[in-house]
Amino acid sequence: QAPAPTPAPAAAAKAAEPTNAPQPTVAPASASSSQSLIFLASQLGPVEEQEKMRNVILKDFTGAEVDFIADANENVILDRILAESKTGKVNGSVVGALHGAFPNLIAANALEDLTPLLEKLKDRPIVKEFLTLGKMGTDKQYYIPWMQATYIMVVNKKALQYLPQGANVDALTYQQLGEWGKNIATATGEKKLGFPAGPTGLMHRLTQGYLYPSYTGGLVTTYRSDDAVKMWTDFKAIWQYANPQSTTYNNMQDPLLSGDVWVALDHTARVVNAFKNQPDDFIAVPAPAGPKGRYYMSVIAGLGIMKGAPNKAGAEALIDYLTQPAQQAATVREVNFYPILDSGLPTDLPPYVKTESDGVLKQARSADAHVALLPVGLGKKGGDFNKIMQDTFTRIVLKDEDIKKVLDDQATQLNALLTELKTPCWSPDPVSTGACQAK
Amino acid sequence: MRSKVESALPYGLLAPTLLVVVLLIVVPIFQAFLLAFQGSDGGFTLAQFQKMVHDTAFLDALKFTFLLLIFIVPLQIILALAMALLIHKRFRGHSIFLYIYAIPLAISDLAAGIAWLSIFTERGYLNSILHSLGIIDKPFLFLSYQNLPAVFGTIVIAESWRATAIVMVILLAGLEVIPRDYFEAADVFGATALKRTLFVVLPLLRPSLQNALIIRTIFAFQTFSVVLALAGRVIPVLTGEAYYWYAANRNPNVAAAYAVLVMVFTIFITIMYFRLLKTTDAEAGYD
Amino acid sequence: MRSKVESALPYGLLAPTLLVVVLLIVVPIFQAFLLAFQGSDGGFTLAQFQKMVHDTAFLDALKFTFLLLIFIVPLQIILALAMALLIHKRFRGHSIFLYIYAIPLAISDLAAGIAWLSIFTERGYLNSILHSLGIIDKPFLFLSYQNLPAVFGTIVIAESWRATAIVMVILLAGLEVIPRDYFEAADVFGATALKRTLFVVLPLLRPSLQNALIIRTIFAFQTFSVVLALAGRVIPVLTGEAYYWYAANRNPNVAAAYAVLVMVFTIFITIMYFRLLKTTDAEAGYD
Amino acid sequence: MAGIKFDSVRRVFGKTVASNDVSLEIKDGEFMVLLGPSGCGKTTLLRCLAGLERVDGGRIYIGDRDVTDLAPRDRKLAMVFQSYAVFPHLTVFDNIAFGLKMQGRPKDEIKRRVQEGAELLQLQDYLARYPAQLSGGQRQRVAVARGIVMQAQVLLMDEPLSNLDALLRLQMRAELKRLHAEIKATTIYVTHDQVEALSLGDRIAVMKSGRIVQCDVPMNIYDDPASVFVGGFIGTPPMNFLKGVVSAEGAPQVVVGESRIAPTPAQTPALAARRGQPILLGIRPENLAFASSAQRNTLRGHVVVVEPLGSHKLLTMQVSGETIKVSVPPDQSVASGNDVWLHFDADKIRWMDAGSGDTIH
Amino acid sequence: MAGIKFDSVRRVFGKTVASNDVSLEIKDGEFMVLLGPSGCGKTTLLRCLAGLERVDGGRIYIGDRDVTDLAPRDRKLAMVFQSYAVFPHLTVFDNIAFGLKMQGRPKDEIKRRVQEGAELLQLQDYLARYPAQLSGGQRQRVAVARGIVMQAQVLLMDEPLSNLDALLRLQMRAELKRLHAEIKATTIYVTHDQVEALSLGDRIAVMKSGRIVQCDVPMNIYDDPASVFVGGFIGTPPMNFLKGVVSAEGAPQVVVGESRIAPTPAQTPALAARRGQPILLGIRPENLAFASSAQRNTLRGHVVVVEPLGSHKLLTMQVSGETIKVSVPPDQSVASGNDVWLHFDADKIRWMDAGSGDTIH
Ligand SMILES: Nc1ncnc2c1ncn2[C@@H]1O[C@H](COP(=O)(O)OP(=O)(O)OP(=O)(O)O)[C@@H](O)[C@H]1O
Ligand SMILES: Nc1ncnc2c1ncn2[C@@H]1O[C@H](COP(=O)(O)OP(=O)(O)OP(=O)(O)O)[C@@H](O)[C@H]1O
Ligand SMILES: [Mg+2]
Ligand SMILES: [Mg+2]
Repeated sequence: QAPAPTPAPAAAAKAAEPTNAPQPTVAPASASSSQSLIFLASQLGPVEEQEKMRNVILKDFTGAEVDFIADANENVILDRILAESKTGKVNGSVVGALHGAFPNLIAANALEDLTPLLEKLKDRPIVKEFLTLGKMGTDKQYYIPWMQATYIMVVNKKALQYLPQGANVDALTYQQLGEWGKNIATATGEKKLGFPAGPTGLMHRLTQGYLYPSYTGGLVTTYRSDDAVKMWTDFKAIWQYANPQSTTYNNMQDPLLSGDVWVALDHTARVVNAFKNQPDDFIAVPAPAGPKGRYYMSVIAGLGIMKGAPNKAGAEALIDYLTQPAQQAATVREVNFYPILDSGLPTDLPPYVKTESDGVLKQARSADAHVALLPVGLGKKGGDFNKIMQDTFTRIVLKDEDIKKVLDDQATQLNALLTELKTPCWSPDPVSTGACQAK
Repeated sequence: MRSKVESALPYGLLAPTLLVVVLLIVVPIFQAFLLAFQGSDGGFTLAQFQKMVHDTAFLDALKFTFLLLIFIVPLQIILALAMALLIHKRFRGHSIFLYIYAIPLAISDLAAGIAWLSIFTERGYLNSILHSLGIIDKPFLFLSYQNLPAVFGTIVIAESWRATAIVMVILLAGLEVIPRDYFEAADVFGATALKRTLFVVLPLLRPSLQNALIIRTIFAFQTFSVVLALAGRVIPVLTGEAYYWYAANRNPNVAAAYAVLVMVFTIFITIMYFRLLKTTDAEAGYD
Repeated sequence: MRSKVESALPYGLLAPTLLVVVLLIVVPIFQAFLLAFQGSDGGFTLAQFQKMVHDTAFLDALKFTFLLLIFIVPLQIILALAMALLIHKRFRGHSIFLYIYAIPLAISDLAAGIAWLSIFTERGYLNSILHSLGIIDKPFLFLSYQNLPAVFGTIVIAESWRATAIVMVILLAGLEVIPRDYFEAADVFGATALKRTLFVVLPLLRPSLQNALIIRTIFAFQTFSVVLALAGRVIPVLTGEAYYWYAANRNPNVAAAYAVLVMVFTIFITIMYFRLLKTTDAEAGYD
Repeated sequence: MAGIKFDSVRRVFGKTVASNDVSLEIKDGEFMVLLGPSGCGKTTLLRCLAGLERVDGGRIYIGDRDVTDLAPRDRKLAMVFQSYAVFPHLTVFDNIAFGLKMQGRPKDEIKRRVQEGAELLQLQDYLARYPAQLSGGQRQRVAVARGIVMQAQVLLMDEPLSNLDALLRLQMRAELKRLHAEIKATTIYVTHDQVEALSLGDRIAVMKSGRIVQCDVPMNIYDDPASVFVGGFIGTPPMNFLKGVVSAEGAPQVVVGESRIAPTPAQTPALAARRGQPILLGIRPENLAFASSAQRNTLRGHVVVVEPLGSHKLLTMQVSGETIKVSVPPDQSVASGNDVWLHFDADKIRWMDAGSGDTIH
Repeated sequence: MAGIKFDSVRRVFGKTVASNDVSLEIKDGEFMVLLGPSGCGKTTLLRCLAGLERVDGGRIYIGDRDVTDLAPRDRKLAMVFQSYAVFPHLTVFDNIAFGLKMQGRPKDEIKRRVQEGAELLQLQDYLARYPAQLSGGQRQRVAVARGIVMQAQVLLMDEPLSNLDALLRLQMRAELKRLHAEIKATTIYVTHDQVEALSLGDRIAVMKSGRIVQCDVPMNIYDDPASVFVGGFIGTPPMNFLKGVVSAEGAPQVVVGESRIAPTPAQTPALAARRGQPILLGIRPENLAFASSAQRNTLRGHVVVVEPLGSHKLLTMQVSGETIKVSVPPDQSVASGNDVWLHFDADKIRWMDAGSGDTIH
C-alpha cells in the first residue's frame, strides 16, 4: 500500500489551471524567484502521481526549487505552454510531454534546441531510437527522452496449462493467442481473453500500435489493405474468445483480479494493480506478434526547455537529474513509467514492479520487436483519429459488418481528417511529404 | 380573479424580470447553440450536426435513449406510485420505511454505477449468490454485449433504482396534499384500489405526476454514468455520446450538437407533459 | 382512518416489498460501503477514508461543497418561489413565460458547463460585451484562481441558472394544488404579499418545498460538471473529487469513500427536511 | 364611514351572468341580508365587494372610496367564507388571530380578542386544535370567529351559520345582533334561513339570477312581496298562489274556482283596470284559517297531507285544482281526506299579474 | 335486508370521545334522523358506519353482516359527505355517475340515472361544469345527487341540504321523501333543520357528547323530551324551563314564582314523591297563550322583545325572574313592555328533575 500523500506546497496546490480554454494565466508570484523553476508536465496529472513527483522523485534535486505543475487534462498544460510562448511571458522552464505533443510546440517555436545539452549527457545510455525520435525528423534535438510507457500482456498463471501446443508464452503470435483463448473456453466454458474496449479503455491504442503494424507493417497507409482485412478477420476470431464484458472494461486490472479474465493486453499503468495485489498469480509477457513482426507501442515522454525560459541553467540541471539511473528507477517505482535507458532496470524494485518490468524488457528485447508510436502531429484532433479507429473496431468486431466496406468507409474519413490536418505519416508508416493517406 | 389594477401588476414585475431572463436564460442557451452551429471559421455550419448524424453510434444512441425512456419512466412511475400509496396509508413504521426507501436518492450517479457494476459483473454478487444457491452452475453474463436484452434489463433496474426514490418522494408529497375526502368518497362509492388509483388518485395527482415525469425524463436524458458503467458504449445514449465527444474526442462542437438535440427533445417532451397534465381553466374555475 | 383489517393490509403488502427493498435498495448501498471500507486484502479498513481525509483537496472540497449549498439553495428557492408566485397569477402569456423559463431544465450539465465557460472566460462573451460597452478596458479574469470569490460567484450563477427552473416547476405545481380560498382569505384579512407568502403560502407549500429542497440538495451534491468546467479543481467539490479519484486516479475505493461521505450528508439533510417540513399528525387530523 | 354602494356591478362567467348590473346602496352600519335561491349570485356579489372577483362592469364604493380597483387587503373588510377557508396549517387560535396579526396588533390585544371571539362561538376548548381535528360546525364557527374579531367597518358573512344546530344558531343569532349593535359594522349577510333573515336584517335584498328583485325591510318583504317570485321564495312554507280571473262586470271581484273574492277598497281600482283578465291571488299559509261554512272570502279545500310540526300543523291541500299549504294551530283537529272551508282576510291577499308575476298595487 | 345495528360503538380522538359506546338499531328501510349539537359525534357515527373511521370498540352490523372490519367499498352504501367531497377533476355528470361507473353499470343506464338524479336536484343545466364553476349550493346538490343515484340499500346523508335555500330545501325534502318511499333504503340523515328532522324522520335519534340521549318517533321527541337537554334542543325556539318547587303539603302542586301549578292526574303520583323538592317545569312557546286574567295555570309575564316572524310573533318574556320565549299568532296585539297573563294546559307541561334534568314520568 502506498503511503498517504503528504500535503503539497500551497503554490503547487493552487497551480492547477482553472480552465482548459486557451488563455494565459498569471503564474503564482513565487515564479519570479531565480531559485525557482517551473516544470510544466502534460503527464503525471493524477494527484497521487503529482505528489510522488514532488515528494519523492524531485526531492533530492538541489539545482532549483521546482514547481511541478501537471493536470489530469494534458491540454491544459499544453495550452499553457503555447500561450506563454505566444505572449512572451514565459514562466515555465522545463516542459515534459509525450512525443506526439512536440510537433505543435515546435511549430509554435516554443522550444530550445537541446543539442548542446545532449552533448553534456552523451555518456547516458539512452536508447538510440528514442533519441532519434527526439529530433522530430529535424537536425535539432527538441527533447531528451524522459520516460516511457507501454502495453504488455498479463497472464494469469492458471491459463498457462491451456497454452496451445508448441507455443512459447514469451513469443506468442496472434493466431496462438486465439487458439489459447479457444483452449481455455473449451476447458472452462468461459471466455477468458480480455481487451480494454470500455468507454475509456485504450482499445484504439492496441489497434494502432499492435494489431495494424504487426499485420500490415503500417497503420494509415495500409488501413484498408488486404493485410488489414486479414488482421481484422483474425482478430474477430480471437475476439470470439474474449470475455463479452470486454466492452465495459476501461482497464484490465479489475477483471484480471476478479478472475473474469485470464489473459489481457493493456497499458502498463492499467494492469499494475494486478501485480501489486496478487503478485504471485500473474506474469507479464510480450504482446503477440503478427506476420510483420512484434510491434509494440511505446509511449515516450520527453523533456524540453522553453525558449526564453527564466531559469535555463536550472532546467538543464533538472533534465540531467531526471535521466540519471536512480531517478529513472524511482520513476518506474513511483509512477509506473519505464526508463528510457538501455542499461536495463535497476534491481532495487518492489516485486510487483519487477514482474511487470520483466515483461516490458522481454517485449523490448524480443528478436522481432519493433516500436510503434502514438499518433504524431494530430494535436487536438487526436480524439477524432482515435474515434475512427474505435468505430472501425466497433463496426467490424461488435456489429459484425462487412470488413472491406467498413475499412473503405473509415479510410475515407481517415483521409479526410489527415488531409485537413496536413499531417505527414509517422512511424511505422513510411515517411511522407504530404498528408498521410490510406491507400 | 383579480381586479384590474392587480392584474396589471405582473407585467410591471415582468419588465425587470424579462431582462434577467434574457441575460441569464437565453444567453447561455444561445451559447450552446452557437457551439453547435458555429464552424471553425466562426460562420454558420451544419457540419457538426452532419458529423453527429453520420456517427456510427448516433442511431443507436437515439434508439437506446428513447428505449430507456420508454422502459424506465413508466416502470418507475408505477413502482413509485405503488410505494407512495403504500406509505401514504401511514401504517406503523412508515417513516422508517420511507427513509430506507429514499436512501438511493443520496447515492451519486457515479457510485451507483460502480456499485451496480460490482453486482452484475461476471464474478459479481448476483452471480455469486445465484451460484451458491445452486440456481446457476456457471456465471451468467448479464453484461455481455452479445446479450443486449440482458444488459438493457440491468440498466433499467439500476437506473430505476436510483431515481424511483425521487419520484416516490414527489408523488408522496402530492398525495399528502390531496384532501382525504376524495379518497374516502372513492372508497365509499365502491372504487377498488385500482379504480380509485386510476379515476381519483392519478387525476388529482396530476401536478405531482407532471413534476415527477419532467424530472424523471430530464434525469433519463441526462445521466449516463450508470449506462456507461454497465454497458460501455455498446448501449450508447445521446448524453453519453455528447460526453464522449467532449471528453474523449475533444470536440465540444459535436458535443454541443448532441446537447442541442437532447435539449430539443427534452423541451418537446416537457411541453407535452405540461399540456397533457394541465389542470384546465374550467376545472380550476377560472373563467 | 381505516378499519383494523385494512390497517393490517400494508404489512401484508410489505412482506414481498421488503424483500425487493433488501435486494434492490440495500445491496448496492452495501456494495458502495464495501468498496469504501474494503482493503485490497478484502478486510475492513479505514485506509481509504484516511487517504480521503488527508488528501490536499479534501478540506477545500468539503468547504466549497457546503458553501455552494449554502449560497445556491436558498437563492434558488427564493428566486424560484418569486417566479412561481408570479406565474401562478395566470397573467396573459404566463405559459409562454413558463416555457422560456423552463428551458434551462433541458440543458445537460455538461452543455451548461461549456456554455457558461464560453461566457465567463477571459475572451468570452461577458468580457467582450463589457469591453465594447466601455465598462472595462481589459478583460476581467472571472475565472482566475487568484480571484476565488469571482469564480465562486460565477459558479453560483451558472449552477442556479439550470436548477432554478426545476425548483420553480415543483413549486408552481405545489401552488396550483393549494385551494384558492386560502390565498383569498389571506388577502381579505389584510396580508401583504410578503406576509401572505410567509404565513400562508410557504406553510401550505411545505410538501413541495420539501421536494424542491431535497431535489435541489441532491443536485447540488451530485453535479460537478459546471464547477469543473468553470473552476477546474481550484474549487474542488466532494463529488468532483470522487469522480477524479475514480476516473483520473483509478482508485474506486477512495472514490467510494467520497461517495459514502456524500451519501451520509445527503441522507442527513434529507431527513432534516422531512422532519422540518412534515405535516404533523394533528394538522392532518390523524389521531 | 363605511356605507357600501354597488353601481351596476356586473360579473359574467362564460355564459352565466352571476351579477347582472346590480345596484344597491347599503347605509353605514346597516345590516343587510342577501336572500335568494342557490346559484343566484349572492356569493359572487360578496366576492366582488371583497375584491376577490374581477368586476366586468360597474363600480363599487365603500364609504366615499371607489374600491373597484383596490386590492382586497386595502378594502379593510372582514369576511366569513361560505367554504370557511379556515387555514389548515394554523391552530384555531392562530386562525382566529390571523387578521389581527396581519394588522400587527399587540400580542395581548390579540390574545384578548381571540379569547372573546372564541367564547362567543363556544370554541374555548378547541383553541389548540387544528381544523382537521374539528367537526364541520366547529370549523364553521372558527371561520365566523376569524371574521368578527376583526371588528372591521365592513363585515361580509356568507351563510355563516348553515352548519350549526338550531339552538346554537339561535344563540349565535342573538350574539351577532348584540355585536352588531355594539360595533355597528356595515354588514352583508347571506343566509338561507328565513327566520335569520327576518330577525337579523335591517333590510333584506332578494336576488334572482344575478339581479336584486326586491330590497326592503323584512316585514315588507314578507307582507308585500314585489312579485310571485319573492312571495313564493320567502316564508316556510311560502306564499300560496291561486289562479283567478277578474270578473268582467259588476264590482271588481276575482273568481277563483267556484269562489268569488272581493278585494279591499284599496285594491279595487287596480283590479278594476284588469277586468276579464287572469290574475294571481297570493295568500300565506298562516293567513288561511278553517271556517265552519262558506262565507265571504272562503275557499273549499281538500286536505291531502297533515304534517304535525310541533308549533303548528302544516296541511297540504287541494284548492280549485291547485295545491296549497295551510298552517293551522297544533291543536286544530284535522285529518287527511277532510274537506274544509278556508277563510282569509281580504287585506292579507296580494294580487299579482298572471303574466309578469309582478305585484299589482 | 339492510337494517343497521350499532353495538357499543366507540371512537376516541385523543381526549375527545366522539362516539361513546353508541348502541342503536335501525330497521330495514327506516328513515333515521340524527340530531344533536355541533360536535356531538354525528359525523363520526356515520363515518364509522361507512368504514371511514376506525372503530375503537364495539361492532357494527348491516343486515346480518358484521361489517366492522370490512373495507368501505364492501359495505355497499352511499353517502353524502358533510364536506361534499365532490371530485374537482370530474364534471358534474361524471361526479354523479361516479358510483355507478364503479359498479360497472352499462353506459345508458348510467346516463339515464344521472339525468334523473340531476333533474331531481335541478342540476340539468350544470352537467358539463366542473365543481369549481358552481356555487356552494349547487356543489352540495351534486354531492346529494351522487349519493342518491346509487339507490344503495343504505344511504347516509350528512347535512345534505344545509346550503340550500328554503324553497329548494322544501322541494328536496319532498323529493327525498318520495324517493325513500320508492326505494326504501335504510337511511341515516344528519340535519340541523328541525322541520326537516320532524317531517322526514321515521325516528329521530338525539345525540349529545357522543351519546344517544333519546331515540323515538318525531312527535314523541317533540312532545315528550327525555330530558331538559332534548327539550331545550328541539323546537325553534326550544322548550322553556322554569324553576319550581313541589309543594310540601296538600295536593301536589308546583310553586313557580307566585303561581301554583296543578299537575294532571297522571303526573300527580310522580310529583307527590318529590314533595318539597325543586323541580323544572318545561313548556313549549306555542303552548303558552295570552289570558285575560289570572286563572288556574297562569303565569304573570313581562314582554321584553317582540319579533314578528311572519307566521307568528315571537316574544321574549320575563317570568318569575327567568327569560322565556312565547309564540303568539301574528295578529296578536302586543308590544314590548306589556305585562300579560300567560295560560297553558297542564297536559302540555313536562316535569324534569332539577338535578339530572331527566323527565319525570
Ligand atoms: N381528527 C380528529 N381529531 C380530534 N378530534 C376530532 C377529530 N375529528 C372529530 N373530532 C372531534 O370529535 C367530535 C365529534 O365530531 P363530529 O364531526 O362527529 O361532530 P358532528 O356531530 O358531526 O358535528 P357538526 O354538526 O359540527 O358537524 C368533535 O368534538 C370534534 O372536535
Ligand atoms: N368560476 C365559475 N365559472 C362559471 N360559473 C360560475 C363560477 N362561479 C360561479 N358561477 C356561477 O355563477 C352563479 C352564481 O354563483 P354564486 O356562487 O354567486 O351563487 P350563490 O348565490 O352564492 O349560490 P349558493 O347559495 O348556492 O351559494 C352560479 O350559477 C354559478 O354556477
Ligand atoms: Mg354562495
Ligand atoms: Mg358533522
